Amino acid sequence: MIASHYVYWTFFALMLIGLYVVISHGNLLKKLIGLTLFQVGVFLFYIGLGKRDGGSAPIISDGVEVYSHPLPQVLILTAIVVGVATLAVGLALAVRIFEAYGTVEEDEVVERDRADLATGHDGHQAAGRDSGGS
Amino acid sequence: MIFAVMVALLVTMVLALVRAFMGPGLYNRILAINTFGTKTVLFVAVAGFLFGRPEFLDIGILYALVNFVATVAVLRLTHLQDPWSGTEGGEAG
Amino acid sequence: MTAFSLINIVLLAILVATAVTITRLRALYEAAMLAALFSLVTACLFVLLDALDVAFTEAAVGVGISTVLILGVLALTRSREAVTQRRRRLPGVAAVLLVGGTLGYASLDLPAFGAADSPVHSHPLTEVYLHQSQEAVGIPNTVTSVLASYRGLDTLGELVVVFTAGLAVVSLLGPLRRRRPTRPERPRPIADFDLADYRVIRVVSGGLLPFVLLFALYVLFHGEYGPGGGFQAGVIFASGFVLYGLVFGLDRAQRVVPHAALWSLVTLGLLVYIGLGMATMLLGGSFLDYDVLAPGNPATGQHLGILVVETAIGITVASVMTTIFFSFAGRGVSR
Amino acid sequence: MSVIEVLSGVLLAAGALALVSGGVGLLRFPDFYTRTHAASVTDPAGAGLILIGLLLRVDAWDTAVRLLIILLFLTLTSPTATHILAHAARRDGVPMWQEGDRRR
Repeated sequence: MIASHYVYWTFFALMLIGLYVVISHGNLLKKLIGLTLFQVGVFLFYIGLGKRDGGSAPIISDGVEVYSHPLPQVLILTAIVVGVATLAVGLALAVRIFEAYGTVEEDEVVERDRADLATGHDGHQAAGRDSGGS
Repeated sequence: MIFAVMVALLVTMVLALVRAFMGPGLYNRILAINTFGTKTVLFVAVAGFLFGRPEFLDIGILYALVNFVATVAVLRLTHLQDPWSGTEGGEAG
Repeated sequence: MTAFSLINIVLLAILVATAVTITRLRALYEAAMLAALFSLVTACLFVLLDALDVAFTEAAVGVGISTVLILGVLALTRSREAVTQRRRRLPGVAAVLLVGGTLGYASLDLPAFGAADSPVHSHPLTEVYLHQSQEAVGIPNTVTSVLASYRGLDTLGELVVVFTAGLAVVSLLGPLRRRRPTRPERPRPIADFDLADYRVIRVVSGGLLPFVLLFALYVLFHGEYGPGGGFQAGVIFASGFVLYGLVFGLDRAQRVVPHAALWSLVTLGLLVYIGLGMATMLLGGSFLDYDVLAPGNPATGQHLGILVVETAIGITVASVMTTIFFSFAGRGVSR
Repeated sequence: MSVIEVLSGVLLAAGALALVSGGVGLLRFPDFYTRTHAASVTDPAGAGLILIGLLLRVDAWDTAVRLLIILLFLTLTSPTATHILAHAARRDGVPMWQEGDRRR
């Protein structure tokens, strides 16, 4: 069991480390790094399912008989590029949040929103004023 | 023989990795990561020979290029207050 | 123990150790650099797992683009993380235990790693993709033929997602602004950073850059016979521009590719892809059925279709990635 | 065993030795600059030796060309990177190790 499944378990461990960072860390940029860790875990899991013992890359050539499966590779290949594009969207959001609130810590952002609610300000206006002052 | 080289590569990778973890500070880590990058280029080359399909060395070329891009980016972006323009300076960030 | 499993175990251990260290580091610059190392190791592991095309993409994306983006955003915002509070740890640990338990339980049903009789390898599609594709499509790299021919519609969808993400970044970070002309044209090194430093980087990257772009073209057109293709080529092309922008300043990089041209290229790639699909429909086939492109000789038609599609993908991916880089870079300048 | 194979084996062994010694130096040397020394000397040397060792085992010309391109890129980029790295560190005031200091 261990000899045949340890690879999958390591991939799961990577996913879980990423998941922990995403949920527990408050820094938005750290969360995005955690998200990429999680992503890589999933990518490796897909590719691992397509791997075959003694197989070779699925580029047909003479003298090679056993190939790994090309389909997971196609799916992950496109997923990586889509992944970096969505990472860029997340980073852009983080930049905007920093400009509005002056911080990228989730707790501080929430706290400031709460304070704005308590003083009766419209959240958006207050945020705009704050960033203007800082 | 090639397998022995592979083992030496893996040992060196682990050594560089320990340096990257220990630091201290930014520069030791950049140095360790840069060295590690060279090892990955060699890894790809040696793995091609080890598993009998050496025609896929294109990946090694890409790693050599990308490794350089990463080092330049780290130095550039950790060093300037206004990171993108390169015209106005500031102290190290 | 075979050579494969030894290398595999070492690389996996390196990966997990790096991931744990990344979570523990509070200096985010250093965490981002370790993330670059992480993706290099991942790429090595992809090589080991026979996924050469994926290794290509992962190295170019993970090291060349996403690291640069993360570092750039860190330069724009704060680069130290606050201490994680104790009360935040509990939900994370709970989620990890829950998901980990589920995954661990489910993994008992997974086939052994690398088994030849696993459902993946005994599915009839394996035969189609690996062997029948040699007659039907006729190119050795089955990853390319699956990507561009068998699953062409799916790839079109992915390309639209990339396009939309580029659109979202530009709308979040504002349009690409033209720089004020009062700025000095040549990037001047900052006060006490010796000029010689910059000269070395400039000469080496200036000499390297043509090779990067040439290499991207090679990857694009060699994708039928070896690892490579539109996505990889696009990303390599973009990382070449990133290198240029980093070394020579955003100003000159934007003069090489003005943003109007960049946006036309983004849409051009997508339109060529969809246009090809329309053309095959007009010629009497179904959407993206390349057989009809060369009547009586389906293999030639497939070659032609795959080449056009890969080029379209390369154009769109390269220009979207460059647009994203310029948007982040322009943010720093206009502040 | 032909002469070429023996030669290739010797080159590969020398390269592996250079790599491992560079790794040990990177880990054991006391400060950043000495570590740069260890890494920057052994990196291109080890890489060059190993790549030339592999080159001797190749029959196909296209593989040989790829190996040569990798070698060219590595010999160009690796010293450049370490050079600017050391320069930037010096400018940033990373302290130098003196006899009797603690290891950093």
